[in-house]
Amino acid sequence: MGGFPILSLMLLVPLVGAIVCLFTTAHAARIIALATTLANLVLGIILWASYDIGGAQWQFVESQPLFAGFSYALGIDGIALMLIVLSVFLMPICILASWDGIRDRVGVYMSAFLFMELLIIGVFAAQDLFLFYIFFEAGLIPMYLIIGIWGGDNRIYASYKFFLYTLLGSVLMLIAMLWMVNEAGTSYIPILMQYDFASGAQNWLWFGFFASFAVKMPMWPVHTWLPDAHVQAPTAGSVILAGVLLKLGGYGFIRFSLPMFPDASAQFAWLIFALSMIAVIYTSLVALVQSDMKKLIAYSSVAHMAIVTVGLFAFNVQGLEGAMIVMLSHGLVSGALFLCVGVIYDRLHTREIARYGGLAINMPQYAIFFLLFTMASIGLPGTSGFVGEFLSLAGIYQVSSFVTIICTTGIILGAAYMLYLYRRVVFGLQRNEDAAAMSDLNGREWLMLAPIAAATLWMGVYPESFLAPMRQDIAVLDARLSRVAPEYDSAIVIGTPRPNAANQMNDEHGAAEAGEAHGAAAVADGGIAGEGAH
Amino acid sequence: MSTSILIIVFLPLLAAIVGGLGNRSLGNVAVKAITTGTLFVSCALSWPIFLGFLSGDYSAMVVPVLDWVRSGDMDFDWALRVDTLTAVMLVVITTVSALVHLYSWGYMDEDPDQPRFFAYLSLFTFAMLMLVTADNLVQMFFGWEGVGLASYLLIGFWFRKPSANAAAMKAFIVNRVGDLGFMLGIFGTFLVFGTTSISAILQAAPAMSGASVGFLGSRVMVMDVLCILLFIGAMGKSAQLGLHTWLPDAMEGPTPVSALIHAATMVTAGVFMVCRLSPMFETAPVALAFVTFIGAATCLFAATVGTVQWDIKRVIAYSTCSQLGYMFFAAGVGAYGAAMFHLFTHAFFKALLFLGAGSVIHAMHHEQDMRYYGALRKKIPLTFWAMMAGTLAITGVGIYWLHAGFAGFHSKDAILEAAFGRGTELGQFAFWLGAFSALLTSFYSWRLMFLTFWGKPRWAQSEHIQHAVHHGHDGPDEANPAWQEDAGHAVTHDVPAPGDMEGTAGYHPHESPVSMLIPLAVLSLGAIFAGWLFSEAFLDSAEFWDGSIYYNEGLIHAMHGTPLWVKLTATIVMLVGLLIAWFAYIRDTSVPGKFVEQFRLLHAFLFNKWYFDELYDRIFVRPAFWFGRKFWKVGDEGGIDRFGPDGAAWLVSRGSVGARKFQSGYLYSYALIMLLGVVAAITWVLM
Amino acid sequence: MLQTIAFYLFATLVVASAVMVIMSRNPVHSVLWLILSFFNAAGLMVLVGAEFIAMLLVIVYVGAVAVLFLFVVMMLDIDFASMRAGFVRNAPLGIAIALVLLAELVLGIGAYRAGALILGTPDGTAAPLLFESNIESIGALLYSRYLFLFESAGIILLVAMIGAIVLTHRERPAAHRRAHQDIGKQVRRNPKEATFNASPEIGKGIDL
Amino acid sequence: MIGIEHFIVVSAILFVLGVLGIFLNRKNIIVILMAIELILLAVNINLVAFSAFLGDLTGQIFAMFVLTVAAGEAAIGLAILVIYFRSRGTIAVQDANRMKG
Amino acid sequence: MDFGNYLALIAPELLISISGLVLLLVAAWVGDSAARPISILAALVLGVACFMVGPALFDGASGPDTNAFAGQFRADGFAAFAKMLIYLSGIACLMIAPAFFERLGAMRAEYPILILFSVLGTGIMVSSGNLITLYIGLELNSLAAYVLASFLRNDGRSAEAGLKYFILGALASGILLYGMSLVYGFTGTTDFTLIRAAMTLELSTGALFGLIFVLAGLAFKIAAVPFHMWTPDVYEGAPTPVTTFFASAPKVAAVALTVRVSLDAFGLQADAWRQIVIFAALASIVLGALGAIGQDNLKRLLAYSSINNVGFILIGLAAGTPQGASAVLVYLAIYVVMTIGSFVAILMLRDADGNYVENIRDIAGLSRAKPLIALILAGMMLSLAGLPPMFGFWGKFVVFQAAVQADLILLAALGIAASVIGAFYYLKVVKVMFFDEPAGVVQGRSETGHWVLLIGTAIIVSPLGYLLTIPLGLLADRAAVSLSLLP
Repeated sequence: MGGFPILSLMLLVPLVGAIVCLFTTAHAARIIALATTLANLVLGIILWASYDIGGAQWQFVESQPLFAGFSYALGIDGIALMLIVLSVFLMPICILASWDGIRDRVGVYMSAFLFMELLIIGVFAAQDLFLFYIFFEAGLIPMYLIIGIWGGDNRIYASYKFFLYTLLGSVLMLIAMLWMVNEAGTSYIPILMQYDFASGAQNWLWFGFFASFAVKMPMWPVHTWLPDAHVQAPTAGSVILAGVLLKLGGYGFIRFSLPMFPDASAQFAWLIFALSMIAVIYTSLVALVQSDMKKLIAYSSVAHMAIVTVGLFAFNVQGLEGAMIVMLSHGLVSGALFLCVGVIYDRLHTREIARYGGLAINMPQYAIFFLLFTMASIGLPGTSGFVGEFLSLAGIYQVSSFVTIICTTGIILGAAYMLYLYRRVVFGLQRNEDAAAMSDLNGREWLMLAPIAAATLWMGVYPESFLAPMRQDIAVLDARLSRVAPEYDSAIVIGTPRPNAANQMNDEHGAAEAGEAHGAAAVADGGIAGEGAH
Repeated sequence: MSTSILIIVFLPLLAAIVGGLGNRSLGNVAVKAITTGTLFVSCALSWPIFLGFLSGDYSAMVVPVLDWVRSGDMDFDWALRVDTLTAVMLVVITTVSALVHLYSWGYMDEDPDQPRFFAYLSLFTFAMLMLVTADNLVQMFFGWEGVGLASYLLIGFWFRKPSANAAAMKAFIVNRVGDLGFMLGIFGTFLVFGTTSISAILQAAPAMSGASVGFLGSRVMVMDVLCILLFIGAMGKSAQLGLHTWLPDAMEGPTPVSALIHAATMVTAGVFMVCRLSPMFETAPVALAFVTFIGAATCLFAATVGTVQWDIKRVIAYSTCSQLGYMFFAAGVGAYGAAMFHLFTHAFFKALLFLGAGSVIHAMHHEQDMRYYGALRKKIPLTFWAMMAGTLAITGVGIYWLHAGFAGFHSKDAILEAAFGRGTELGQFAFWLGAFSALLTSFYSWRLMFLTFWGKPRWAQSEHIQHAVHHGHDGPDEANPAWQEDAGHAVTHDVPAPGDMEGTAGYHPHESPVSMLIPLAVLSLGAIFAGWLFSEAFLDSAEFWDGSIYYNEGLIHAMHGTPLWVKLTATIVMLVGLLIAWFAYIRDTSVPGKFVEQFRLLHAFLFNKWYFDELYDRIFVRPAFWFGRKFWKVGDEGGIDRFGPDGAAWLVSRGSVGARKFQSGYLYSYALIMLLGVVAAITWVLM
Repeated sequence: MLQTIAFYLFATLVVASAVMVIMSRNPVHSVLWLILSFFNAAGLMVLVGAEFIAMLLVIVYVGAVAVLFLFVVMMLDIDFASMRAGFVRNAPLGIAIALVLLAELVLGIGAYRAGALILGTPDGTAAPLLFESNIESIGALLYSRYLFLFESAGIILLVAMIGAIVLTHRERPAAHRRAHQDIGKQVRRNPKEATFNASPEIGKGIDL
Repeated sequence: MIGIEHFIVVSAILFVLGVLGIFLNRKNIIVILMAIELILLAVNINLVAFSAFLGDLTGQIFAMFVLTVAAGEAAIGLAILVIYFRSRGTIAVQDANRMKG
Repeated sequence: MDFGNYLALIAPELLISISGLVLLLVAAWVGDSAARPISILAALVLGVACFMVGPALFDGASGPDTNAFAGQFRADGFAAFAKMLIYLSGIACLMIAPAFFERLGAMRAEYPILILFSVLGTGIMVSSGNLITLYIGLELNSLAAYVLASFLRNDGRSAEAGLKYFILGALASGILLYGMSLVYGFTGTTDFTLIRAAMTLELSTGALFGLIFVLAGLAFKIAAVPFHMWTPDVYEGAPTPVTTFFASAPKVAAVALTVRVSLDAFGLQADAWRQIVIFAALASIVLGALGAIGQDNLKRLLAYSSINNVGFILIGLAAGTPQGASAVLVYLAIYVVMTIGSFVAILMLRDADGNYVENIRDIAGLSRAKPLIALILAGMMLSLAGLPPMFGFWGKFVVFQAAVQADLILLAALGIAASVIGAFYYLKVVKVMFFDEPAGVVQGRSETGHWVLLIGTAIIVSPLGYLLTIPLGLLADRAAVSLSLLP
């Protein structure tokens, strides 16, 4: 691709689309939005295809000292690449999901989504600290509008909560950024990623960033905005929120907190672990008792994101790669689950689980998709969810078996709440006439769900496609972290190997030389047995 | 061989996909034909492999399929490993699966969702095959979870039925508890060995037998902890004591499913895993002791519960649970060959029993309660003879001196001998529990036979039968099908006295169609001959196993050297059990009632499955929901939100009200505040 | 000595009348007290030798501002009887704070260092006393160095004038007709037509 | 000669009185305007005194400007007072709180 | 003394005052019917004045050459920067006024003249190099402002606004003057440079008091807590174009003046005032935000918003560095644009009877009735809240950057955290316009001039504004350097 500014183009396309959408009719806006997002998807695929795996760490670099003090610098590594691909992949699906459901001010809606796409890509592609911040922060606005205008009954509360919660988190990051830039003399992220800040300073810088990313992620106990935002947001809003916006937090950790403040990260890993462990148990149990489908899935997102954080702070390759795959997978799967909710919400206009039931009877295709995504969500091997969770947890096991056990209970609880949901919605008898009369998926909904399903399976069966671009970057990060990697409690001490197998029975003496505690009895009994044999 | 193994494994997947997606567009017959056909192809390809290993023509090989995950040092691929152990499992799986597919043609004939059912069955088969051909632990886990999924789907196949859904969920979640252990075990092995490849692990395991590792803050022997973690996985899948609660409930699924998954194949995956990793387990004495203990305890527990159940499938389910216990303690004492052999024979006779039971149920219009059976010997003779073969096999009928008997005779005797011959206290313990369980096995198996096929007809009180009679319909009713009815009958603790009505209520049980009878016949052959044919190879042949399991030469010798009374124990207890059953259910049918009267507490304890479900409900399920609600309402809404965002909002709004009050509109207060500011500033600088 | 007596006299009076300005219930009295206060302040200024400013104070304040006040007080049709000079609710607080301020001012810069007050040293170039007389010196400075400010002050007065007119001037259509102001006619008037000299005898008036 | 501190004290007292006049008064805006004049008077005393003691005329010139501005201020203040009275019919301070909060 | 040079330096002031006088004559002669042409002419005059300060601005003029009248007047880059903003906002206020007053039947020819003189006063303020100049400029501006505030003389609220403004303003200038007198007495001079020199030594208590009083007086002008109390009432009561003016030109002048006084005259005593400024900054941010929440009147809300924004400006001042001064200027520039844009947007909202809409409830659902205005107003609000990608973020950004560079990290952190409270009420406006059901109050068309201003400000406030960051930063840096700061 040489010097072709493909990243800028990917920013430009939705920008143009967004502006055009503002001034067109509803129908035209839909088509323009779809076309724009599809165009960006194509660009994303080109980007992926032309990404040189194993090549330079930063590719498609563009740099222009546009603003005073910082520059318009774009460029991606494998990590950003995958997240960009995820974003552009989900966007057309979001547009499709809003096709019929949004009737009011369609142009503005589509425009908001396209702006969102622009900002998300910008976040992942930004190579300048402040450029990143601008994109990062600006994402709040379209989401605020999406929740506030097209949301549910309690949308005002949810939109405010979403906005102010995340804003409060991220402003502190700005101060940390300012200090860093002042200290390091550059706002260029790749350089900052190699810069060694004094460890005293790292601590509070780390917290500045942590405040932002923990809210975005969201980590317990700053997760409470998420259920509200999800419940109130329109379907596509939830999809993009769960699918991409939550990933900003994880991306932040992996791009900023870990490489820039390795010492502080190591020092506060316990904090992350503690919060994540609480999150897994706590939010999973909360998810179990929800009666609102979206809320349930929202809480499950918190639990899944906790797996991401433990993976990231495991400080080893498996943990990091696992966390990335969990993020990608969760982007697909929770997005798809929200779409699944949206499909029936569009028909019945309620998210109450109790209003549904027996959908497998009248919506068998829907049931299959829903099942697939449910299974992916609970990490069934062969789906994307498994690969990520497995790697993450394998990574963290190398640090602490305790954390692993607690976090792995997530797979039990996850199964419990997701299957409970599935059982109440899809299985059982048809309790309501109107729910029983709902029609199965139409073509548009197929177009939404099928690609995600395919991607989910692809990622589960052959995750190499997704891991390969990130490998080198993760390795670099791992190398940087290796010097501060915490002392792990599950260290092995090699002892003298046992001479015999446990059940070895020494035939010649007719005695069993077992390593068991009660060896004497074994010898005696073995003696008898031996005599019998001869 | 590499081609055929690929075909064996992936053909069922293909069939499942075609059948599942084609579903209604392809039509029932097409889907059934495709899935069954492919399974027979797989089966046909499996036997030559098994025989090849039996004859020593083949040796172990690995067929790579696709890269899977490469993450740093962690590296595992999709690959199919074939060795003796796998070959044994291959024939078991494909044979039983093929037969069950065939059987289902008849059994599920009137079900509206047949394509889905057959697709699920094929999917299950694929997953099970992936499990047994796994070259690394993760792929094994894939198969492990895959069969779990299929099991979930099949148990909940009649998804309109709440109990089926509940059972399906329970199966999945309880299995997940085991999987937690399995996953931790995999993580641990990766940590210790730096690989998940089974062969590499087994090779490196002995060197690690003295190593210790930190685990939950304490230092433990690394191999013990790994093996116990992995075994917890096996406990879940194989329904061992503690994680067994899902298996009886799983009988909510259609009977062919019970035969295939919950008797012959999936539940034995745990045994397979322990055997597969036997060299590793051999480095972990504590873990093996644990395995032995759990196996023996399960064996006894399930057998005791099995003696008092009324549901024909539940009896067999507990029987399965119990037999799995045998396999585990066999493995625990080092007799992996015996464990595998019992697995092998058990697959045939337990599948036979389930399918036979299915045939009975089919004949009795989906009535499963044995209290409403009786005198079916003449009505469905072929089924009766098949069941008889199965019962003879499970109870281990055989003659020691002739070295001939039904399948269970060979395998169960070998296990008991191994336990005794192992010579440890734990081995003795296992032996005695096993022997007592064998007695109980004999008792409940014959009880089942007697209640079902002998005595007088007691059909009249069955709602299912009445339903069939009143609607003049002999099969499952489309309009009001069986799966919509709650199977709950008023539980009475004795055999109902026959004859308020005529006993038959005018119902005429009919023999099952030929598609169901063929599998019964084939499996009967297996139940009769499998032990006799293969005992030599499984039990005594190191060449046969070819290193695929840990072969304990010394133990084999010790087994052969056990005293005669040990060798005869199984036969004796079988006869005792048979006699008691005959006495209680043929000779004097009032005995059970009196027994229950006498030992009400014991009966209730057994009948309620040792109260495991109630216990779990109290300590896991209800607290989970309670905590969930508390965390939600008190934690999130009452705590975090109240003091976090809502609290801040409240504070801000109070502040806002304050600020507005402050702005009183009066000039003098404005002036005063300005003055205040000046004074404050001056005071500040003066200080 | 005399100077000291004069100072204390003026100082006492200026403070006392200032107190009366704010304490009086009748605004007219307040104005009168204000005038007294200004007179005494002018006296204080004379004491330090700023005669011009002192006179200016009398002329501007007493002659213009105070009269303006009186004018407005009279013009506004206010019932002063109903207007009790009530104090505000938190007067004690206000008084306390004011006293604190006073204490700080006095102690901080006044009495605290009485006699040893450190004043800045005037830069000789800033505002030299060019002439003997106060007024001459001021004039010289005002029209040279402070020319710009002087002109600006003129504009301030202009703005004040515009403002006062803009705000208070009301066009009364009726009055307008009755007594139309002809600016041209007014401008055209010359002294010869408008005035004449008369020297009446004592005890006799003039016939107009 | 009288010490400078005496003048400062007088001026401080006047200043504080002026301030007091502003916020102690509840009924009459005119008095507030007069209080402002008191403050300016205090300033002027200060300026003149400093000027004299420093031997620097700047202070007196400053005082002159203050005087000028004070006159203008008084004019505008009274004008505003007049229109306020016209529109409200009162000059009580406590009534001037139509806008608050 | 070279008066020729001096006249060149005060050329903009000369132009404005002479034009003001001429236009006053025209007004007196022609009467109120000439109000509109006079407004246009006045705007032209200010436009020319912009060109006149241009060179000083772009060259970043500094040094003795820029001093006129013995240092009383400084035509340096800093002043030029502020004047440019002042003149531009003056033009804006002249553009929006005629339509407003004509609709109320209160357009007077004196309005543009008063604006001109007020602008003249603000110009003198920012150019002052001497306490007396400062006072003269400030009073010239203030007197005109008092009149302007009560310009709608038949409107009770307008009169009350004027009254409150006047009394509190007079009190504030009394405080300021008292402080000046002390400073004069204890340093012996009124010249900033000399005061600075005199303050190198240990500070006498009197001078310290003087400093505090002077800053307090200036704090009133910039509406910093606790001298902010007049702002909401005056902003609400004054006619909207006048409010716009108050929020822009005098604010710029007062801030610039404060910066000059603090950093130039009192620059060496930064330790004495920094704590107070920090307190005022944080208090302004918090109190401004708190006060704004729950306001129904849009103008009042914007008044609190201006208090809030002043807090951020003071953070830049607290830094006490050239970067800080530069940040303050950048912030001011952006703030002026945002505030003018917001007020213009409000001025464009009228109900069916042609009355101006001020209540926030009346703009409910504005995004349907007037989508473009709603969008722009929303953009202004988000920009005022300092949210990227709006240009308002840049202002906060540079201010916090300066604070962090001056090691005031805690201040920056507190300030930015408090800004979240502010975001709450800005969001409320957005919420009302976009989320609520339409109230159907706003109707009618708007004048072209308003649209021009609105779109112009909107473009600057939009992310396109970032294109200005380099020139703006450059100019602000030069301007800040031209303050005679010691290195």
